[in-house]
Amino acid sequence: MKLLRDLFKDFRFTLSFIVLMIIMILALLSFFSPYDPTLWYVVPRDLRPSAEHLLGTDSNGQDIFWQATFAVRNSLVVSLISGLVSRAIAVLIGMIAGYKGGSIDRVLMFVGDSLLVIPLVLIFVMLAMMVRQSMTLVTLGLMLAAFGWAWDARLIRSMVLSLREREFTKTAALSGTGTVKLVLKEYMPFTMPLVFSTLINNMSWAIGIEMFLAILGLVNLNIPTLGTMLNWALHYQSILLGRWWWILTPVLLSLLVFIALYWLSVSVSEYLDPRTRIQRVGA
Amino acid sequence: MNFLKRYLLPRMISYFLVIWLGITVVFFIPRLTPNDPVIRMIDQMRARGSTLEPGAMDDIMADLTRMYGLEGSWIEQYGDMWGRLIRGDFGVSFFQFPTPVSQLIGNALPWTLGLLLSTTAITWIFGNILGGIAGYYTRKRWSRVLDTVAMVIRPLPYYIFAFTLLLLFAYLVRWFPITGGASLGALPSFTWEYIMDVLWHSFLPALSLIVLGGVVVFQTMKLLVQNVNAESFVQYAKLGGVTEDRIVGKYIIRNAMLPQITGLALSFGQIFSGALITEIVFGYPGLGMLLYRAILNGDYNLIMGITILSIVGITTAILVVDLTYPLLDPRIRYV
Amino acid sequence: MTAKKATVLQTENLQAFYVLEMQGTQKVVKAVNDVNLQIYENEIYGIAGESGCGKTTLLKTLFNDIVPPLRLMHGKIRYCIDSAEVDVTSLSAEEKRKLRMEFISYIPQGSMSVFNPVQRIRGTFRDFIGSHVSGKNRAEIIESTYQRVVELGLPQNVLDMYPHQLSGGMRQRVTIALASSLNPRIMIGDEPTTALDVVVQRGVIQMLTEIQKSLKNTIILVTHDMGVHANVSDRIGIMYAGKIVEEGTTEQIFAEPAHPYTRFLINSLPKFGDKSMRESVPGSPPSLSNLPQGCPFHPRCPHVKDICRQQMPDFTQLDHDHKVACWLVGEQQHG
Amino acid sequence: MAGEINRREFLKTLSVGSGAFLLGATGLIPISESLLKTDEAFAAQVGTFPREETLIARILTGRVGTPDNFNQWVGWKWQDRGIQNLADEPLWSVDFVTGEIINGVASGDPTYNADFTTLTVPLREGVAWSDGEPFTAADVVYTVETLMQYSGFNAHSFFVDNVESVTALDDYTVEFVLTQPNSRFHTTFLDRWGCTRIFPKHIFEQQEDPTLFTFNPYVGCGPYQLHSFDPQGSWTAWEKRADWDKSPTGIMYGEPQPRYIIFQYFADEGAQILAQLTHQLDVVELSADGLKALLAQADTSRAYQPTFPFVVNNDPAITGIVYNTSRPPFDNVDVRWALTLAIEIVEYTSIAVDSSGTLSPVHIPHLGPYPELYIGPMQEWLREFTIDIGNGETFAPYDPDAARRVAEYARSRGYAFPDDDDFILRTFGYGWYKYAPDIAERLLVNNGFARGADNMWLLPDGTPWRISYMTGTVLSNHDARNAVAAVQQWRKFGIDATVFNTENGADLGSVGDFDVETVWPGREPWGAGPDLYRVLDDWNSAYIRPVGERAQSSYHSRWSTPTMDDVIRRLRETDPFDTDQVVSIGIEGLQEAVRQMPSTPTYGYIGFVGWDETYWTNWPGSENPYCVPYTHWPNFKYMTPFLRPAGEA
Repeated sequence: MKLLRDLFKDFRFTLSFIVLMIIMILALLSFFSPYDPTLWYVVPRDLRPSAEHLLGTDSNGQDIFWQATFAVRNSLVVSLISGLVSRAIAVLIGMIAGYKGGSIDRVLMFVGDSLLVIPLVLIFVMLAMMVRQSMTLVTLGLMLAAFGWAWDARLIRSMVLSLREREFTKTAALSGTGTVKLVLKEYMPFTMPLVFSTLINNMSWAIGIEMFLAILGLVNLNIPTLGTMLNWALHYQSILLGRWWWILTPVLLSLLVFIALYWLSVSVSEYLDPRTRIQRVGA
Repeated sequence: MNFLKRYLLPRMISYFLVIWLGITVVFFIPRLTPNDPVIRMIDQMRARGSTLEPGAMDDIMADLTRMYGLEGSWIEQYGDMWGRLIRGDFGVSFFQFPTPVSQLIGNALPWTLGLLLSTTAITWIFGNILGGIAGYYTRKRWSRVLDTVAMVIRPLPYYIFAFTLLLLFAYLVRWFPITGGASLGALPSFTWEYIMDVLWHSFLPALSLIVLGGVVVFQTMKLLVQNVNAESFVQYAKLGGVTEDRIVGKYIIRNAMLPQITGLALSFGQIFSGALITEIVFGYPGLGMLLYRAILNGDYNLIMGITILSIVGITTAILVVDLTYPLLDPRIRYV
Repeated sequence: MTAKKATVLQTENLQAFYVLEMQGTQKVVKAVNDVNLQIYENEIYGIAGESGCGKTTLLKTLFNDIVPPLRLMHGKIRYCIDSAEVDVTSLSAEEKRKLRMEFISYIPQGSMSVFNPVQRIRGTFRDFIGSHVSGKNRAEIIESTYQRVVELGLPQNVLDMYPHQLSGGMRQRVTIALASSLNPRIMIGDEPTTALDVVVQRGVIQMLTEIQKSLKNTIILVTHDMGVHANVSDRIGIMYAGKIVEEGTTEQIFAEPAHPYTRFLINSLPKFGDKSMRESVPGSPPSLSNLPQGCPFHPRCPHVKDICRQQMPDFTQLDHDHKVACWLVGEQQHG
Repeated sequence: MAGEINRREFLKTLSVGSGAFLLGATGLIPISESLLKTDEAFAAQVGTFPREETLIARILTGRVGTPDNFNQWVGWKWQDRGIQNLADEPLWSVDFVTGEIINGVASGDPTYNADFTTLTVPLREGVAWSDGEPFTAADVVYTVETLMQYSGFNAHSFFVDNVESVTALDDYTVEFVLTQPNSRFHTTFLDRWGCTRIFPKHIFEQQEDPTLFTFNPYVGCGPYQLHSFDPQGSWTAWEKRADWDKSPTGIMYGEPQPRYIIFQYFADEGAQILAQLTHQLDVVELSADGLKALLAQADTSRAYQPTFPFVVNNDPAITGIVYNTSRPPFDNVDVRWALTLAIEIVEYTSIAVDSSGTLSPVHIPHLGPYPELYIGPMQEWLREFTIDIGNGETFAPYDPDAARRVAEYARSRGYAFPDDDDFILRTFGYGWYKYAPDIAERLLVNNGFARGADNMWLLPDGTPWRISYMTGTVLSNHDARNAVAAVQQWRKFGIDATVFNTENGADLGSVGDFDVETVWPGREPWGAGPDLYRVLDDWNSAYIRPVGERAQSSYHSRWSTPTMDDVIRRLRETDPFDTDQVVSIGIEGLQEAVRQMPSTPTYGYIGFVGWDETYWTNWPGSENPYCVPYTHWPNFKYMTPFLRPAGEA
């Protein structure tokens, strides 16, 4: 509780927390949507925002507000799957590589490097072709996770490398603490800020890549996400037709999600990193 | 020499291994997708009305398979490919048959390099300078405003940002052209007019990349400088009355730049896969669209040609960083 | 006892608070609260107290390094420069900078990151000294400093080493050598021995006292380690919750500690032949942003009385040079 | 502290930074109207071309991948960059607006002998290649012989399979002797967006390997010659020939008007619209909403039709839904009919193309001569046609009022258009099938289907019925539009249908790995000629391959019947120029396709063409359809003599 109270002293945390809560509520609202998001022409088309349709309606005859609740939910699901799974891989690989060193380290970093060198467009287009109809939110999230860990595993590895040099590792190792226990107990707390801030970066990255793939038409366009909403709005020339309520909804929502995630990461990692924390509290 | 044997040699071996693995993956992955280059060509010709009567289709497919060098097992094709690659021959493009892949890449590469080298450099320089200043004078009002602006711009979807630029500066205010890398009728030449024309056309694409890329560099650099500024050696230097120019130049910038140099090297390495959405929105020539079309058309040789550039580019960038980093940062040893 | 010494640094009712703006509400951390110090030439003045009592902030203030969010709320800091009293808080930034190293220098903890990690030690010397002397002098002074480094028992090649290659003790010695290089009248040491093991500690203390003897200047030494104070300091000020609660010569403080807090501090020292557990101060220091009313020590004080909870006691002069702020003492004195 | 920002600052920057930025872009467009008039001078000079003498159109097929290679006989060479539409003259082409054949370098129809084993082709006199050499029968003979000699040519196998010998009877007559009877052999030379074209003997005979020849600069018989091209393939410029009167276009229609014609590449529809709004692009082809946006913003642009539905709705291709009849349950004709009857066509075309499509109940589009030759005469049969719905009951699925219902719905949406029968039949078609979910239900129940607990359909084996509708990734294309419309209709009917967007449609379709897709339910019939041989022949059982192997036919439905085979055989034995006979057999073929519904035809392909009238006028709009309205069609060259510079008017 004290932790939360301290965090809430930071304006950015408070604001991003509030924004994220609103986003969460939006996402949860989707469960109460009066409309099936995959059905078209359930409301009159191209209506401006009104009391009846808070954010207006689109050219597919869908209510933009309710559509947006699904979009936000699905985008968060994709980014969370991508973020959490890739963090798990990154932490595991980074720690093993950093702690074990030697040839295990070389092999793991070699695999990671190899993933980094192939152009992402190629990978994702090809994977989209391979998974075909099974392109669900989960597969998309896993796909993104499979390619989102390499760089962060490197970061965690170098952190573990420097931790390994520190006194307590030697002490712990001499006193016979097991490897797993040592890694979990001694290293985990130090890498948490890094894991947390890369988690949020990875989530933003996942939302961004999803949008990129959606604009190219490579994800399942039936499932509303921030990316597919944007793609439909673009394909219906809503900018040039002046249907600002349609195009701005996914844009502003993603803007909010990104900013909230970014501030959350800055503020929490500052809090978790004692050095900057002292600086912030000033004691 | 110990350095050579203990560090450089394994490092070079892993360098070539990564390249080998990358190329192998790029060889097999397209073949694992349903993408069939022969069907792609037939579909293109059929959809576009060439003479392909159904009765002759078996023969045509056989002809195309032979011309594309797709006879035989994957292993045989894989061997053939290495045979060609070692001779420096990327083969011919399927979809742009019989144009050699090297020629297609050669055509597009100058545009991609011209646009992306300059924008990457400008992005990096301006992002770092502004981020550095904003990170040092973090209390100043303008620094906070700049930070907020960066935070708002950063998450804008690139497509929206680019198209809005086009709308604003090529339509509402007609300062820049709407599409293309050069004016209609302008042929490449080393004349002042042509160069100005190309620069004029590249302005909006470059701007879109610089602004959206710049805010990332800006934010990173700002954070780095803030962190370095809080380091005890900087505080100590201040307490030692070291002049500000020395503190900024030798203490803060030098230390904050280290990770940024890695970033720069990696961005240079990534240039070779092009900037797809930029090329789509601004109709700008380059490798991105070439690669994307190649992927969609199952143009194996062309995919391979472009990705080899990309793989070698990034791997070399990582290698250069690994080799030079210890020179820049004495704490890092060659391990 | 002794003849009146010349004052080199003096503070008057010094109050320096951290003022933090948080969402419209103000948070005030009273780190230095009404401190009166008079520090003489050619002495070692020790400041003792637990961590979080405002020692470091007091050092900063004495060093005239008051930057936001730290604010000088009240009081004055005077240096006696060439027998003239100067109110240093009103000096310009450049004047302040010039005073550092030349008149008053700072000895940080020789931690891992106290030196610029990408620079050899020689470079640090050149930056620090070069920021204060220019022209022909500079080379000579730098050269003579290098000489002193060797005289002080550091290996010759230390100058060509990088910070991470130095041991903790070596780093600490380098900071001391650096601090003394321009023969300042005051040297301020911020826990210079804390991170070192006992053997190295002794060497560093020896080095400090030797320098002080040869330069005949003043050292203000902050450490929570009463053992170090016992060995080094001429006079000691005990600090608690932003205030000096007792001050006296080393003999006075150790022989007849008057404040219960001082007694705790002294009792926490290991004694020869005493195997019993060291006694530490019960409880924890109060938050400087939320001080209890009355004497700030009262929640931890075993002899607490009603008045302690209501009013902060004034100083009581116990002896020449020895004063204390405690109701217990006041009572005894005043009946 | 560090990096902290107070709330007001944040909100201010947020609103200025993003809100104004984007809102400004979308909301301020109308303001541009005033700006638009201020800088005419800007567009007056484009590169080195005088704008008022230049026509600029968009390359339909994208950035030219082989900018310096014009050898269109090998591989794919972006022939719509001006090769087929300006520089080349085929033997024949077809005007799909009228269905008439236009003679190019031929001077009349070919003549077959009685058993279709030889044909003679008369050639036009007075035609010269763009380098001045005369065009003669030797060029035709040389072209065919060369194509047969090198296997690298696309048409190599076809000619080897079909041609015994080719000889020049004189300078202007060519005789083909065929290896087997083939009454449609000449159609390989009939240009309907592609055909076998003739190359100049005097140039190609100098090449060691003509398949590797780049043929730069292009030499053809068309009225334009290559001026210059962008090495990046983003534009190709053509210049009117000085001796344009030696091209068939000039001989037939007079002098082409634009001095320069440039084909330019645009990757993004938005940029394309902006280019026309700034008068930098005379011809655009957009999506439905793109055209709406263009017409809303520009007062100098016009569409094909002056009123709703604005679009070019007379394209020779029909769009619709293709079932994979090799995969259950789509092998069952009842299922295919049930899916068809589950569609409410009014909603369907509204979803797909905002009601602007022209319906067709049969597998050819409603355009040119077809209403008169086929769809009109078939009305009676369609009305009487019934399907068996079990228990000895039948159902007549045809709805002759469907088009009228679509028209009424469009009017209710606020669109204004003439209210006469003629216009409505021409614009919305004659009729389509009834919306009969009850009948569809019966058909399915008869075949063992049932509704599950959630009212969703189950397959006869009791598992949920899922349909994956395969289509492309560009949402504005007609394949995707048909897909979303059908899926919406079927979902409403209780089938768990989803759209599967993929770039692999052609590959998966070819090997039969899909449920339902949209390419074309029927093939484009040689540009709307009376002869449906090309439409029907792709249903030939000889072309069907097992699932997993690449299909021979361009149809992915893998469907045929003995009746259809018989129709195809009889059509093959009929003289293609005997219109009455060809049509009566063709009708039999269309009837068989309707009975079996291997694919459901919906509406004809729609082109969303926008023409800018700032520099050029007299475009072939619906009020004056003197020519095929597309600049990417080979017939574009026949449009050029009729265009008028705007300054003249």
